Amino acid sequence: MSANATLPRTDIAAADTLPLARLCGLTKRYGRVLANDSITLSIMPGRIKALLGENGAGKSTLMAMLAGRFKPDAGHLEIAGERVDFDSPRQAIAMGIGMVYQHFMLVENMTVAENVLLGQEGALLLSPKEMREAVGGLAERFGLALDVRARVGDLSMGERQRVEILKLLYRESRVLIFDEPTAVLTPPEADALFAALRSMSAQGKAVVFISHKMEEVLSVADEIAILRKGRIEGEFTASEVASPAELARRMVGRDVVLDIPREAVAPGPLVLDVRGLSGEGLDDVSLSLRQGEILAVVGVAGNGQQQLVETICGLTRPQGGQVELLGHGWDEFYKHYDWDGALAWVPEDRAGLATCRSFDLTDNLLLTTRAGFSKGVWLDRARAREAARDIVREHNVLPGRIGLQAWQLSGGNLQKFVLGRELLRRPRLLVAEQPTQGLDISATEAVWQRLLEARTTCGVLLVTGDLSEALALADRVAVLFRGRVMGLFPTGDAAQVDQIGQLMAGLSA
Amino acid sequence: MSPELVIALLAAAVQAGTPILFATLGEILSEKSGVMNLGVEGVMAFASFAGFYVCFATGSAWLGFLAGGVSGAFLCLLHAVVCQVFLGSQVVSGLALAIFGVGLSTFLGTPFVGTGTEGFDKLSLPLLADIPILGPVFFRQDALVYLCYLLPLGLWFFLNRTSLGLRLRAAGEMPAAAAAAGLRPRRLRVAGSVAGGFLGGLGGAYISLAHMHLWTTGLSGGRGWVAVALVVFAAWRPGRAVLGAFLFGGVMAFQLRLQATGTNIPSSLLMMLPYALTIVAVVAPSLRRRASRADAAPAALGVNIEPQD
Amino acid sequence: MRLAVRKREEPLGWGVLVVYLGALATAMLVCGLLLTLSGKPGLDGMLILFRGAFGQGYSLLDGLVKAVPIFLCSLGVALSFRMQVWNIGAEGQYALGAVGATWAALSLAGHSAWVMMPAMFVCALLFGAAWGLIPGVLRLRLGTNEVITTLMLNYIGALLLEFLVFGVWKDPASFGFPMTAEFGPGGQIARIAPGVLGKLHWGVLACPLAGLAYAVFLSRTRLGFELMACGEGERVARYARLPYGFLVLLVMGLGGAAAGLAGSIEASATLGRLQPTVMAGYGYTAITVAWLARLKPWPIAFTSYLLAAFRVGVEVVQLELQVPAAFGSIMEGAILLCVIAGQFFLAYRVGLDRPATRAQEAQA
Amino acid sequence: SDKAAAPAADAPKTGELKIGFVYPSPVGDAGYAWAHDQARKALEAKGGVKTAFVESVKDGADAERVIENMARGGYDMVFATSFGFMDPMMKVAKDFPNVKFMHCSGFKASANMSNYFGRIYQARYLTGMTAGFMTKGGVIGYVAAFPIPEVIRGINAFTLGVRSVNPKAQVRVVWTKTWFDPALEKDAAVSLLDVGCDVIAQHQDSPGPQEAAQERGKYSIGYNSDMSAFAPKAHLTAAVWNWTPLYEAMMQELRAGKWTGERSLWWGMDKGVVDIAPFGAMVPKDVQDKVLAKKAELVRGEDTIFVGPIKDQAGQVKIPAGVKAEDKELLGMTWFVEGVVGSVQ
Ligand SMILES: Nc1ncnc2c1ncn2[C@@H]1O[C@H](COP(=O)(O)OP(=O)(O)OP(=O)(O)O)[C@@H](O)[C@H]1O
Ligand SMILES: Nc1ncnc2c1ncn2[C@@H]1O[C@H](COP(=O)(O)OP(=O)(O)OP(=O)(O)O)[C@@H](O)[C@H]1O
Ligand SMILES: [Mg+2]
Ligand SMILES: [Mg+2]
Repeated sequence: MSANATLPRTDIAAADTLPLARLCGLTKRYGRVLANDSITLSIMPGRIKALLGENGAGKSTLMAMLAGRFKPDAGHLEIAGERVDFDSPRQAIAMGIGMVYQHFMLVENMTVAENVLLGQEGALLLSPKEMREAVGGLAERFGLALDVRARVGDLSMGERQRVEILKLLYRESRVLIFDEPTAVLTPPEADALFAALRSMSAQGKAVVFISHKMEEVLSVADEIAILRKGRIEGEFTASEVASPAELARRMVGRDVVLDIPREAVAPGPLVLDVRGLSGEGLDDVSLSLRQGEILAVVGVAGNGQQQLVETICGLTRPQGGQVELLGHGWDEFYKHYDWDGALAWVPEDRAGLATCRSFDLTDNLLLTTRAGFSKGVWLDRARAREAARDIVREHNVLPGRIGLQAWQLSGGNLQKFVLGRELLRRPRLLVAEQPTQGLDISATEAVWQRLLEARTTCGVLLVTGDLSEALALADRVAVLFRGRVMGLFPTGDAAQVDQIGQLMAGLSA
Repeated sequence: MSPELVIALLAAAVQAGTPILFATLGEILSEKSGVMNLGVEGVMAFASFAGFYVCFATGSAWLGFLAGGVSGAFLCLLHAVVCQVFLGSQVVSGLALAIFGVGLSTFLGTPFVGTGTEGFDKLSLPLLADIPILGPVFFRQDALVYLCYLLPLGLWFFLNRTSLGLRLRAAGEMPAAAAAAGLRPRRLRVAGSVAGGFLGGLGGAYISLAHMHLWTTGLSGGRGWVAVALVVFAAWRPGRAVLGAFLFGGVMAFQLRLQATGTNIPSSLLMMLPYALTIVAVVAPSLRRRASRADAAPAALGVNIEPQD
Repeated sequence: MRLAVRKREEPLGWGVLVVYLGALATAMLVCGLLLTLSGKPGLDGMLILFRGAFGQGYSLLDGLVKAVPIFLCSLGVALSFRMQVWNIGAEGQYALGAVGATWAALSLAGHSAWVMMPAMFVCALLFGAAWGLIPGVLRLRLGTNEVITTLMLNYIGALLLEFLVFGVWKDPASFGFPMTAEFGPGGQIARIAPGVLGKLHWGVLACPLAGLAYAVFLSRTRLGFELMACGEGERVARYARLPYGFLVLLVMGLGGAAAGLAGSIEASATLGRLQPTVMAGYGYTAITVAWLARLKPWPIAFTSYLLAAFRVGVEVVQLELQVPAAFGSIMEGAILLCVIAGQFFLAYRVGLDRPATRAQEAQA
Repeated sequence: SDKAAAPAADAPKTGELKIGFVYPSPVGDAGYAWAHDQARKALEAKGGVKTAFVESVKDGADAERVIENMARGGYDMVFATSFGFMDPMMKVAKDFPNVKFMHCSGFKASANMSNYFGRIYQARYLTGMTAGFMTKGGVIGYVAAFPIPEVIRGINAFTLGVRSVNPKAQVRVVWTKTWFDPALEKDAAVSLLDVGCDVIAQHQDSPGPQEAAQERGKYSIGYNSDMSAFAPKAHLTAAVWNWTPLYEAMMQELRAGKWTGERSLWWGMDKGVVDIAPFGAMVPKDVQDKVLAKKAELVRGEDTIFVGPIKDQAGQVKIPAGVKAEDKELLGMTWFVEGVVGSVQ
């Protein structure tokens, strides 16, 4: 798509209604990076606007300025036609702007009620009972099921998001901003969120949401704005777009293959055999995986996926039942654990678990492969640097310098690096958890491609909450609910596949 | 030991525990807001001088007590500026504060060594003082001890039942969340640290105005360090701080009385008692169960707030 | 336009020196003012301080001797801080090291240095390590907070030393004073060249050795790498199959051993016997040094020396200007506070933020 | 001594003398270092002497460095006032033969180093007599710092004094393991009062114990200096130091070129180095008279305090009847006399 094919419209506000909020020429730079370049955008009441763009396009930055978290270098904001300058989120909140950040801004060690009321307590003295009643009543009114006494740290991601939404509702925000709200949600949770978004916009609130998922953008949004490299690339109504593929093309500027051809690979030997695994929140889980195969474990987060992965990956010893890895019993396998040619694990938390924030890429490479780069007690960093350079080149990890520290990489690039590192270990069993969460579409495409390629030499256990990902990649799907396998079937079985949503909710077919 | 001696022992424990309790509660407040302050010793030392001096100069014990608090708050403001504005390491800044405060109190206080003041005298509470056992132990103390009985309750109430307390805890648990909720975590932390310093300062002033009635150098005598340790022991709960402070004071008083009644145990070994017991007290609960999550340190304790942009 | 604070992407290079000197100058200014206020010549005071600390050959050597225990203890705690294990028990481990060395020296009294020295060092290392391992084990097994256990063990260690010195180990010839018998020539670390190098003793060699071992261990060995990775948290350690528990014990043990070594050198080289005054608070100073130096070996060496030299210099200020000893504490506190605040400028860039758009950029 | 005979006296000194003092604790503490510093100030006031001091010096390397710095700095004489400074001073003395060294409370000496101390136990004996007269219950408390001979000797002399007038009385000892922690010392005194003591004596540098006694309406005996200001109602008397005579004598020797090393100067009440403070108003005249009578003996140089028979805590005779304990024995005293209750460690 060339720039003059569709004229980029920077503002599609209807002329007759006053926007709730207007961003006028907002500019923000981080050192040498121009994150936002004089962006102008109108946010209309009663409409849902989707903000689309690749990783690093500047979406989060833009919204953070609207929410008062950052100050723009140039440009200003208008709320209800009046020019405003926010010094802190406090003013933005007072002006009716609320934001749910990608990484939830919740105090895990406090209750739901406390989190919702934080900063909005009203009186000097707090009455826990009144707090619970206020928040509980609000939750009920908007149909957000929540235990207001619960500690936020004990809640699932979906529930936490409901807490965030409650915060906005409690503050009576008129502009609601969501940064990648569905990245951590399972399909049923996402559907519930969309219902909530629609009902809020029906009440005349303006909703802005950022997403990397084309389908959901098309199904929810009224209007779509695309950001690329800090500038508005185009803005249009959802009805103007025919298909997710077209939307992806408009966003990336080239064709993106959403349907990756998946050719069957001849099944090899059994690499994983779980029989009757119980305990630690699991209940008689049995599944097996062969080389050449991708098995997707789907389910709402918190239904035993973590326990399953931790058992398979050797963190917790199986209590009941058996786990066989590459033909060895669990104890034997982990007694003779080898970094190479055995098992590799791409965990969900790439920034906090799979990598060390302040390590450079070489050291992050060594994190799981150090056994392969040591001579006796010594570490061979020179060779590790070479290997890291290879990964960066092969997997197109940007910005391509291995001296960078992990925190300086975007999520997508970090994920590509982690995947490259784990594949360097030539695993015969690869466990990948939510491998494309929060990744933009081209990064997702790259990761998917890698996982499919990996099949030829190993079996892949894909743990994901994203059904489309499971269906696009997996040969078979296992649905997990409350630690039990509700169904295990090939993705070709259309009848069963239709039931997945129900299975995930615990309704047996 | 005779019953009278036990009662005397408990009464001594209450008095010895009081300054430690003030300081421990102050440190809890500070740490709840996310600011670790290892400089309590310096705060107490400096405040013990300031408290004495103002009492000496004005003749008002209460003014002196207040001045102790204010001077503690002032030192902690220094700490807060170094850590919250200049993002210095809280550990080093705290240690520096300890050195600085003790030095300053000695430096300024040397000319006044040996000067006495009025201070606070014992004040038996009518009726309460006559209750058997409890009366002599708890209600024949000075006014500040009674204040100290109320303080843990007050602190608990403040942290859990007031909006400012809630905000303060948020700043200690997750400053980013507090900021997103429109609060100013940096200011909250400065406030928490300064308020904590105020309480620590009260503890210091207690020593020069109520425990002793005179000024000499070295009054704090290591009690600030004990307070820092007791915060962990107390699992950041005001109620358990009471237990810790009085227990520590009690063991100290106990070993002195054991010596006074005549014993052959070398004093070095007796002196180990309070410290060994503190370890036992920390270890014992974990023998039974893993510490609950509510007992954990504030999540962002000691972690400075990075500038946003 | 307004003040903007931004994290530095690249290290500051030579600017580091400017920042540290600036911080030092600020602290000196404050102290000079304080001196002036108390009626002493402020500027002279600062000059005397520097002359006392660095002015003569022997003051340099004195600082060096004093830096030895600080440096060793500091390396020990820095190692555990690297993996977020808060060992603040160097003081107690130092005491136990001195006790261990003394035990060996008293048991082997009269043997040659070839027998005594190795035995003393081994005992010091073992005793110190054991004292460090107690909190390590408690933390691993029972999840006990090591801050409180190490702090309490400091007191207990010092009292244990006192117990021995006031009791069973008291030298009958000491007229009842709390001190052991002299270790004898075999148990005393000799001075290198008394005429030329003053009080500098062979124990100073432990510093480059330990420092080198520390640096090489962390930057070149696999275990050292694993240790630093553990510093990112227990979760990462589990994911990467790092030997977390072993490393906790290792750092506590090694840290204790380093502090123990310091204790034995101090007892053997500067006192020649054990007495309670061997406890001089080096274990606490070490924590400050480790943090100021951001846990890096060269800066630790430099900072230990600076702090030691500074204390030597303050004595001269005391002698010449008759300021109270407390003035030294005030200065030390002020310097620390200024340097910590100054470190801010190492990590962040402060400048005036000028809005710039692409349009302006194009013009440029 | 195996060394050559004491060196010949130097030539007389003219001009201003430069004298250095090394203290183990801050001078501000109204205690031990303070007492030395009073004498230093007296020297300075008399003129012809320029003094300087370094306080809070630790034993070992620190002390050696400080003393050495003074020697290098052209000081004529250095006084080191803590036992722990003995070995460091010996080392420095060897390297600086032209400087005179005086060490307090130790036993080593060399050609240019002598040691000195004061017989404070004489004063303690007198205060013990006072306490023995004044106690009603016969139980006296003693707050003590460290179990070292100096302190033990003081407790023993005190107890002997108590028992010389009140043979059934006992002295209970509590160790604080600190020279200076006012609050802890006060707590220790309170613990003694709790077990029935009605007079509190102390070998501590702070007036904490005095306060405790006054608060409880009991009596107290001070140390180092007249502590009556801290507890006017309780303070019976105190064992006090007065170093001025000794230091002035040294200055004279120095000026006259008569100072020599290899000496042990252990001065007592006869030379005015130790004394007792004026009695409080509550001490009856006859008690005062009896104590002063004993003091007169001591001032005359008749010291019979440690003359046997003296038994230890277990009742065994340690000093046989009629025998006077030698100074060496007193310097290394590690046992309690009969009548003391408490551990000697
Ligand atoms: N705190 C920061 N410091 C420096 N650069 C930053 C910072 N935050 C963002 N950037 C840079 O600003 C640009 C825009 O980042 P932003 O987070 O707004 O992107 P995004 O569109 O939200 O990306 P994603 O889809 O990954 O969430 C990126 O190039 C990024 O590198
Ligand atoms: N303090 C910072 N300094 C420099 N760059 C930063 C900083 N913080 C974030 N960035 C950059 O901002 C970009 C996006 O940051 P952000 O935290 O939004 O990532 P993310 O949203 O988690 O990524 P993803 O959405 O891909 O998971 C990254 O490219 C990162 O390099
Ligand atoms: Mg983003
Ligand atoms: Mg993102």
